[in-house]
Amino acid sequence: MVLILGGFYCVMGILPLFFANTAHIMNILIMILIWAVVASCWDVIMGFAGIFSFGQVAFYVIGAYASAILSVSLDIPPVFAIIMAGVITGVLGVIVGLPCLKLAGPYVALVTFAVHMTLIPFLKGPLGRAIGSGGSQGILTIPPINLLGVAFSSEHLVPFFYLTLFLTIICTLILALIIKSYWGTAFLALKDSENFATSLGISAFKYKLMVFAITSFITGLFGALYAHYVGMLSTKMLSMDVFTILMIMMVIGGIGKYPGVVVGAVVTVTISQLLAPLGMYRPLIMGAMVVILVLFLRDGVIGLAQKISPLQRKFG
Amino acid sequence: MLMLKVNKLNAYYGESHILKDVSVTVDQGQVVVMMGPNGHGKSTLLKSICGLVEKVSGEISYNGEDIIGSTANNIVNLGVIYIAENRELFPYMTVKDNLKLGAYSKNARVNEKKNMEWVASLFPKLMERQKQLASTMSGGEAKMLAIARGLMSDADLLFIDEPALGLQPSYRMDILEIIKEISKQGKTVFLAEQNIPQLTEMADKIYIMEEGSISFEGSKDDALNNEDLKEIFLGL
Amino acid sequence: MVFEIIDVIISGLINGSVYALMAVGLTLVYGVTKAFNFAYGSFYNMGGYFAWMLLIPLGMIGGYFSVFFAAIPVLFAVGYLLEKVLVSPLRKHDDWEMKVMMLTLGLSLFMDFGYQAVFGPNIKSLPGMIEGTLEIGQVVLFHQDVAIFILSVGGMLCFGWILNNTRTGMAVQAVAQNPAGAQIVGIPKDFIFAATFAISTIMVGLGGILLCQKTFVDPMGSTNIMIKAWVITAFGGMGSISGSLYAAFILGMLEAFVGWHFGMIYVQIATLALLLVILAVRPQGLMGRE
Amino acid sequence: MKTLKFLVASLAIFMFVGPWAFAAETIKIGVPLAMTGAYAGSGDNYWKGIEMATNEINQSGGLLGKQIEIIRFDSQEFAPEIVMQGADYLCGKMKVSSIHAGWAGWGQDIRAYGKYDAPFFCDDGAMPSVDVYKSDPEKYYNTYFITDTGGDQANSMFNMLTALPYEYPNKKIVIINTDDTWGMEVGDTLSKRFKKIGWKVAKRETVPYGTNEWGPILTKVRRINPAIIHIEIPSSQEVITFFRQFIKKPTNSILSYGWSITPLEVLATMGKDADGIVGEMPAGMPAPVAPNPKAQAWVDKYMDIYKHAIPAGSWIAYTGVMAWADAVTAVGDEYNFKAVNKHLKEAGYEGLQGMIKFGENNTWHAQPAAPIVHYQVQNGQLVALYTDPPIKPYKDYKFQVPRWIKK
Repeated sequence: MVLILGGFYCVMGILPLFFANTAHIMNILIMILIWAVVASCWDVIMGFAGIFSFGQVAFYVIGAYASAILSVSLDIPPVFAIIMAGVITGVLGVIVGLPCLKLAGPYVALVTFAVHMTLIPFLKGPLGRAIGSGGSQGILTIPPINLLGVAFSSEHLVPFFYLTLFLTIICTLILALIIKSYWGTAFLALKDSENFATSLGISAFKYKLMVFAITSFITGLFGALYAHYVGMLSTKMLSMDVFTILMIMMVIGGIGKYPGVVVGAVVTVTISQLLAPLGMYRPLIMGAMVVILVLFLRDGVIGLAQKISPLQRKFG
Repeated sequence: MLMLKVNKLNAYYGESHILKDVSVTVDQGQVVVMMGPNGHGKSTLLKSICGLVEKVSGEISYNGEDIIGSTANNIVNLGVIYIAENRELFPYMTVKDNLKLGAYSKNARVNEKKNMEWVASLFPKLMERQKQLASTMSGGEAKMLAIARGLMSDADLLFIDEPALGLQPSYRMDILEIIKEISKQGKTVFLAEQNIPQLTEMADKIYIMEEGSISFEGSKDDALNNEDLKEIFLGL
Repeated sequence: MVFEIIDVIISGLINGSVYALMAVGLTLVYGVTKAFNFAYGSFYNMGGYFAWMLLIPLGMIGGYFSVFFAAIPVLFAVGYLLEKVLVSPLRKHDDWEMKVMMLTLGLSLFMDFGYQAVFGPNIKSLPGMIEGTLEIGQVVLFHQDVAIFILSVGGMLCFGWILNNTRTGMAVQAVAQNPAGAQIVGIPKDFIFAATFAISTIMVGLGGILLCQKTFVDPMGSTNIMIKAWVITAFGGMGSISGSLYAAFILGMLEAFVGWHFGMIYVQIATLALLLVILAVRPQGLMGRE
Repeated sequence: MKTLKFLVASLAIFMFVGPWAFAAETIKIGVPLAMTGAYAGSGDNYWKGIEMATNEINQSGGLLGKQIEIIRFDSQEFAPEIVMQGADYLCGKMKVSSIHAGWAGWGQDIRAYGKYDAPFFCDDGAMPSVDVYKSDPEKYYNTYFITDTGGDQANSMFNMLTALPYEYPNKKIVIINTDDTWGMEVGDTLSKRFKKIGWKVAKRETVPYGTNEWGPILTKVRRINPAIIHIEIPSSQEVITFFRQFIKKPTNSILSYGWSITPLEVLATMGKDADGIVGEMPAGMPAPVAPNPKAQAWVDKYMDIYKHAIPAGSWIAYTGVMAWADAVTAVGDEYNFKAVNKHLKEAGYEGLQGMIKFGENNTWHAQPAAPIVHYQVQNGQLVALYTDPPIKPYKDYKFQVPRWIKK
């Protein structure tokens, strides 16, 4: 696992040297970094904690809007706004978690996705406008991050890329720690048999709540980062398309096969980019991909790798 | 006359190999009792014969017909029924409906009325609670219902898995009586059970399964005379 | 004022019957197979496009009668095959529910944009099966709405009757309540799974044919249908037919009154807020079982 | 046909992935439009205009002797990062010499394409876009709005509604608009203008897309019985269902549909039933007879190719391409962006309806050569009643009092 991640981020770190001037590629690279983390969080929730959450995109958007509103309406410097956004999302994560972690599989999906759906009318509607969501028009003037006189935004891609890379690595380490630590094993135990795990004295509820809080925090953080990157936000981010793309990353990477999902992010973002000129055929192909992959690539690329070479096993 | 012949049966759950070259024969009208410690594959054998286990290999022939790998419902239609140790009732249906569904297979439908009366005579207690939901019954009653539902299938060969598991003694006696009654009807009964020593009294044949293979086969007298098996029959 | 209230109640009832029609198939298939079908809305559109294709370009004779006649076997076949080919292979593995959700999500994406690729992005309108209005004093009703109301409520009631009073219906319930038990008594479990999936496909497909006359065939519409159906199913209790019938009408009324008193913009929020509350206090929904 | 399309599409991938070895001497233009999602319909209308223009240019020997090559990008539903990817892909990677976009977003597009210098033609028709432009005209100097904003269009609607040769029974108006930028902008402006002349905005309802059960609203409307009902929902489904449920038990109201009359399905579906509804089209082509033979010839050609009446956007998108081509010809180098932009701003372009000039905020404001056209549906087709500005009757087409209004 360490090898894969380390290698991945080293490669990512070098790439800008070649593509620094092609905004298009840089943009893709940055999105890969961001999605990789968001998807990883989802993988930790679904794959390890075994929480059937469909709220990942929602938390991502909450983070983005929180930071945008804080920095636009309250003129809070983006750096702090982003951190606050992360905290807000984390707290919301706990609030959502409290009721649904007591529920069984599909019901958790229900509640969390209900949150996702509620966000759209909320942000578009008068309530959203009241807190400064800009209604269905969204927020179009989100200030760029400004640290020690260096501006990080879509105008200054290289610095932003390295900022993102830095944060990505930190968060990845946190996630990796969760997975490798006693928690990780606890989660797996929970996933296999809750009763068994509970009998071992692992409080399902406590751990699930913790993982919910942490992943929502990170997700919110990156949502916020994204907001200041593009400088614009709209409820379109809650569209099914984004949701599916995130899901494809997991399917390709393999659920609970961290860091497969990181690979998944790279593949998915790239493919989605390559297919962009195809217009309506892009989602068509993406959809077909999901179906085929779920059927035939059950454990994602990592699972495949494990099958091929026993050496890979220890990374799984 | 030979009714069921199981030869070199192997069964697996995923990776783990549960039954190893198990061979069993049952004659028409016999009462066969299979003993052995729990978790050593008794239930798996019964399930495999009834087509309820995915990965099986070997031969199973019923009345000369090869039934290995054929689906559960076909096997039920042939007149072989499995009565699960953990009952597997339909919780949100009434006793009556559970029994009705017991007679789902084709030939069972024909004799549904007749069997219903027979079951009623065997289980008067159940008939008092026809309208009650299965999920609201006590363990003992539920077990009775499970057996009753099995009888509704009009099967000639009944596999009864741990009929007395977790029942208080009073019920055990009832079950003993009922099994006697069933076999009086000319039905063949194959029990996986060791909590009712008295059963061995009526057994025509006894098997003992340990670690997925048959460690003993013989009449009850052989079993009683067999020194190694004494501890199993300490109950006597 | 009193007529106003009556009007609102009527549109509440219309909403309700429409939602009932949308949701019944989903709640059935979930209740029995425990597979959550995300492509549900796309089957709704399949019905709509099927009818459109037969009626407009092909100019099928016999109008809607022959459309329904042709649709039922086609929808059944599609549903049956999909279950056999896509869903049942997943059942063998752990956390298959999650896998099914993902797969059907992909499938819906594929189908929706498939429609766009074939029929173009613009909406298609279906001719009304029955035109004309019905006037009772102040109140004016579309025959169409009355028909939808009768069909959805009547359809659901007799469907419920079938489930509770026929051998096959009971077999379906048996599989829903205890697949292993059903298998033991000789009910062909896998067939029931596939058949249920197919039946729910028929239901939603026919629902599509009916409702698209009112609100058109919209290639992008399937997500909304899915979400509506999901909300109702969850609200009523997953797998409970009667539950979703109640839920459909409660939500229909809620929408009508909120829209009338507070404004349309609050309708969605009200609905979803209600859903969240229900799920928080009673996760299994109105009539659902733990 | 579809398979063919797909082949072409997959070819596109290879061109995208593969090196540019075989790039022939062509002039590349970028066309980011909604090809999927809720706005795909309007995207298609713009596309037809742009496609027609490029074909004409290519058939007549191309631009500066080179053929024009269109590179499409699906801007889906204008999610900010998608729009930005489009800009980076078209301008950054494909190095196109101009962007013809139609409706491209509500501000995010201006920021995305403002990073580059290639002329960017868009039809956002919304104030937020203009505000982004205003925030830094130097940076966004390559942005061109090919129609007025919703506010300006609403003012024109107001002029038309008050100019109608019709005695309003009362001074009450009901305004129903969508919850998006466009709807709000039009709704706000209209209610402001009507209030100013002493009308009562008896009901102002903001509805989400997908509203198809109008019972609750109509109940209130029927009690109010207003003189005007204005609907501003740029989506056919909702406006059709509204009309069907309205006509069930109509009130003595003029139905003003604003831009909502323009989606193709509205008339295609309702046909003669829609007779009497009034609506507008920014930078429209007056119908059924075009103002001059040249324009008429164009209309005939369009209908011959696409087999339907001119929808909103087609003509002005066509004109946008032509105006750019004109500028390029004048400058002689499609990549000399400074000069091309200068020419576009200053020279103006002789369009089908006359000389069009970019005005304040790089906008083709409504002007005689690109007027806002106000139509009424008469026997199932759009008939131009007025052109604006200046608001004046078009030819001798007459307003007809809708059949549902009882004397």
